[in-house]
Amino acid sequence: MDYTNQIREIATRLFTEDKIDVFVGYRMTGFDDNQVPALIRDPKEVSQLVFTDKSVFNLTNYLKNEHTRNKRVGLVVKGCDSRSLNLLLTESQVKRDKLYVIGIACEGVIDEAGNKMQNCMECVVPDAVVYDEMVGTPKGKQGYQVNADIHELASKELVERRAYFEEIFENCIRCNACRHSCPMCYCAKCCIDQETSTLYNGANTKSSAFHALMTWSLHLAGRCVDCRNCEKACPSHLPLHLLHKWNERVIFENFQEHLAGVQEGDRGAFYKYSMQDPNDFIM
Amino acid sequence: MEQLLVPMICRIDKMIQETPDVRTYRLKFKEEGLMEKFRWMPGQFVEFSLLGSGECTFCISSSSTRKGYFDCSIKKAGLVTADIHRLLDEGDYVGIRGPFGNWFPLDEIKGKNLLFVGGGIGLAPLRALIQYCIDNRNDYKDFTILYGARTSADLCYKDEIKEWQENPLLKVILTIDKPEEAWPTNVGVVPKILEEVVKPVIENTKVITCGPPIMIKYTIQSLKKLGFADPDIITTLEMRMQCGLGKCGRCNIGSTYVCKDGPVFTNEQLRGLPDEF
Amino acid sequence: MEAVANKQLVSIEKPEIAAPPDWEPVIIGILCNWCSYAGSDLTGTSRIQYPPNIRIIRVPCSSRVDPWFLIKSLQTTADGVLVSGCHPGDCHYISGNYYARRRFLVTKKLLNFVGFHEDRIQFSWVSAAEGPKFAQVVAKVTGDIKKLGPLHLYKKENFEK
Amino acid sequence: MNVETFVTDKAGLVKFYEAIIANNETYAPVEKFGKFDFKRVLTLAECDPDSPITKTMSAKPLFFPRSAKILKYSADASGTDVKETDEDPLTGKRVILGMKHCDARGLQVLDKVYNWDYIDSDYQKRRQNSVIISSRCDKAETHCFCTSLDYDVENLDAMDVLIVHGLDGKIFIKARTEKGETFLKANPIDPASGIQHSASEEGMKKQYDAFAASFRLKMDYKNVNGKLSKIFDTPEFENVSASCIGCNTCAFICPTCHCFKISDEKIKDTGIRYKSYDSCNNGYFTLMAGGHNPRPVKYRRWRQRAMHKFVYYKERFGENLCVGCGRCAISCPVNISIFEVVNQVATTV
Repeated sequence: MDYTNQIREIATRLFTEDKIDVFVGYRMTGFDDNQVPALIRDPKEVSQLVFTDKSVFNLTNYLKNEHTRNKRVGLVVKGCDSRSLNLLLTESQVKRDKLYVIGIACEGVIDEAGNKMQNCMECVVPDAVVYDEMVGTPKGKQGYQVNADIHELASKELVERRAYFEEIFENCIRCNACRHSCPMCYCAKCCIDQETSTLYNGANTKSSAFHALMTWSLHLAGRCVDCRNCEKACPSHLPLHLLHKWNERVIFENFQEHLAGVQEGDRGAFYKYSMQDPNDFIM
Repeated sequence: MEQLLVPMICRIDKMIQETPDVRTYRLKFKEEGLMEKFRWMPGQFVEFSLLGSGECTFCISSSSTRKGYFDCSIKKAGLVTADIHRLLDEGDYVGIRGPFGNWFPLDEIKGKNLLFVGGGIGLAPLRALIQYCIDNRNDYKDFTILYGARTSADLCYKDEIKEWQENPLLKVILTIDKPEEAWPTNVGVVPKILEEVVKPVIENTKVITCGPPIMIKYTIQSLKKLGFADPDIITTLEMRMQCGLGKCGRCNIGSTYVCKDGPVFTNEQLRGLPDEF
Repeated sequence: MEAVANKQLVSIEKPEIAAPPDWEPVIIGILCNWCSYAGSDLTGTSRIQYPPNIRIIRVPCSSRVDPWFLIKSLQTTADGVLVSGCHPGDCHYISGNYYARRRFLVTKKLLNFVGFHEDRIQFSWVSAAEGPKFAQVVAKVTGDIKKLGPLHLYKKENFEK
Repeated sequence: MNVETFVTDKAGLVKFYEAIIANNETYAPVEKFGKFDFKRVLTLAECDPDSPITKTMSAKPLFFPRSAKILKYSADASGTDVKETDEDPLTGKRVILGMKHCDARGLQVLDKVYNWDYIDSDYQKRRQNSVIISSRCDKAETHCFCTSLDYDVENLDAMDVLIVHGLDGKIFIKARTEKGETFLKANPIDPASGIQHSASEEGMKKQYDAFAASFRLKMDYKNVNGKLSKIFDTPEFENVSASCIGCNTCAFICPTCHCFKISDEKIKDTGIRYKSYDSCNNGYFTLMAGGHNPRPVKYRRWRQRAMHKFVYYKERFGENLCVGCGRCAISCPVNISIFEVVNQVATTV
């Protein structure tokens, strides 16, 4: 997958037609084959832009950034990124008319070791769902499948699962990088983030990590688009996707196959309800 | 270091509601004999902790020449100060660490004319120095206090200001930002009154100013316009702090630690710092 | 496709430390103002006995219950939590409990997934007229939690037993 | 200091490590979720003293814990009672295996800030009671640039015992400080394990040369330091920080970042006060209660971090705060490298 030329062309065109102020894309780091998100304001720098299967980071995160606020933005989105963009639009966090979205028909991105990322192998929406312009050949929607890790963990005993998660919470260093890198976390005052909140447990203990990660994942339930920004940001390499994928699974099975941000105008699972929702777990 | 961060317990002896959102807490150490050992200079600050809510930095607003107690004036502004206002009353206990920081250059201002320029809660650090200077009145020459607030209700230490006004050795000028009925004197922001009403003598005068950042900025501009030299303008900085020990890194401005090298700076020193305060 | 999430998770919780003989569980009951709280009132006025282990918190509506409340309860004093609201369709705010129902399911499943027995968190619909039902519900929850023993998982340090 | 150098082979080193772990309270990198963190170990099998730097957390938390209890308090009608926590910082001796030389240097740098004015006695105690055994890296990783900075990597004395994996398979063990010397004497090297005295240190020198040659990143430190101190107001900082998402990962894993916050956890009338890590990249780091924030925008916070590392600390304490381990660049979710940024700012402005 290499759309570098197309993206450069589009960006140049947008700048010459004066449609955008900032273009958010990827560029090479300059020292290895990884990529850095680039916020390009100068048309001369367009030649830095690239797009390959190393373009991992979800760029919709930058829409909460002060560099893009109240500006006309050109944005590159993959399938999963476009789902988060979709949700940000329904939640009125960005204005559609300020955005020029370049949708990618994504074939999956690779991790540092060069393997295809797990979320790409299980991807439901490889093609961007919100776009002004599409790059690549769309593949269409894929079937939803159970995350392999979830499948394995769910078949384990409660005690084993507990031991596994205790290890996760034990190894959390409470840097809150997961929350900061999440495109769906845009609250100015976050309830797990430091100091701004009275609910906050700042210490790095197992208990407070449990509190923070659980609250965070429940606030993202029905909104997480599985872009794995959080996992990329986690310095302890914690498998944070387990919490989100489990919630996604519960929601998919119980709430009319809801998947966050797949349809335009569709809200998160907790912002709507149905008469068919399960009731048998309630006395 | 953890021991250095453990506060000593103080009892609130008296609580004075200065304005709707400013209270002065008069504190005494719970432990016998600590009060006598606790020594501070005007301009220094303490870490005031309401256990369970957190710790905040406040300057000591009374002078060490008034023995047996010390005051902290607290304005309701953030989470902890809101809790302080909500929860603390006379007889309650709080934690105190300190005193930290440097103090006003007492030796340098000896034998000079003094001009205090305060705004709002910014009078609190000045009050410590004013009390100190009143108690050593003979060391100083002319003595002018210019104090402004948004409204007459926002003027702190009203009783004390009355005392100052009655004192023939002091000149007190008050001002409020917007006109009000039954307000006898000046109306206008502090820098304006400074230029138009106070008209200070520049020779042999030291100016000590404190207030909201924006007021300090314009006051310093006016002072410069009046002809004051940078070393003669002394101010105290407000900066977020957590430890007061020069470790936590919050109060860094360039390579300066406000909690150790400050909070009292002359304008000359401030000009050498990066513009991050 | 296999319904992984809805499959009953294997949940045998072994008590980590045997409960002391005189141990009584602490259960936080979060009740909606309009139905369940009135229902619990009726239980009292009708002089129906129910276990005293429940500590009641009144909230305006069951949809006021943020999942965070449950997490915080389990982290501090509680050995179990009961949330109760109006029956579906009876919500004072028209649809609050429908929203709440979704959240409850996900919270319960997630807490179960990370290692809490599913009986630690329970939900019920109790209307203002169902005094006896409230007593039954509390009795059942208390019984369930007594069987499970005290909760130690992720307790805050001040609350470690 | 004329210190003996020992030489051995792989098997000898394993025996050496095993003896240390058996006789001392030992901390070493233990793998969890693909990342090594320093933990108490009881056998050599559960840890990896030669873990790759790219996957190893720094050993800073052993000296400056991620969360330390300051006090416990309880309040009742008779007043408030504050207790210092019963937690003892560290009384026994301990050995730290597998610390990277840049981490060790990091501690040397941190000593300055912890020992000026108010002395952090807990940190001191932890420092004094720890013996650091560190092996020199074999080759530089993508983001490493320790040789470009203001310290001498070859003759670094931040670790107590240095282990060098020579090019020809020989492994050198050498005490670097007096503490290390006494440690080696107290743990006599077993002749049966094949550890001998070595007359020449040429192998060590050769290894260092090969190591130093493997660096891809090279910085003209004097130039960068001098330039940065003059260009506080350059708009270039705004450009280079644009892709930063402010996630703070860099500060939490940095071996020299030492900012902390104090927070209370209260339940009813009792509570605990903790001191835990914080980062200057947080928007509210300098936010004051009245709403005034000296560093309200990202590039200012970013500049503070870069300048503190490369200029301010040097001005104040005479050492460069960055030790060149490259961990921030490795962990950064958007692949920003502090080396690249600082270099770019210093060369383009």
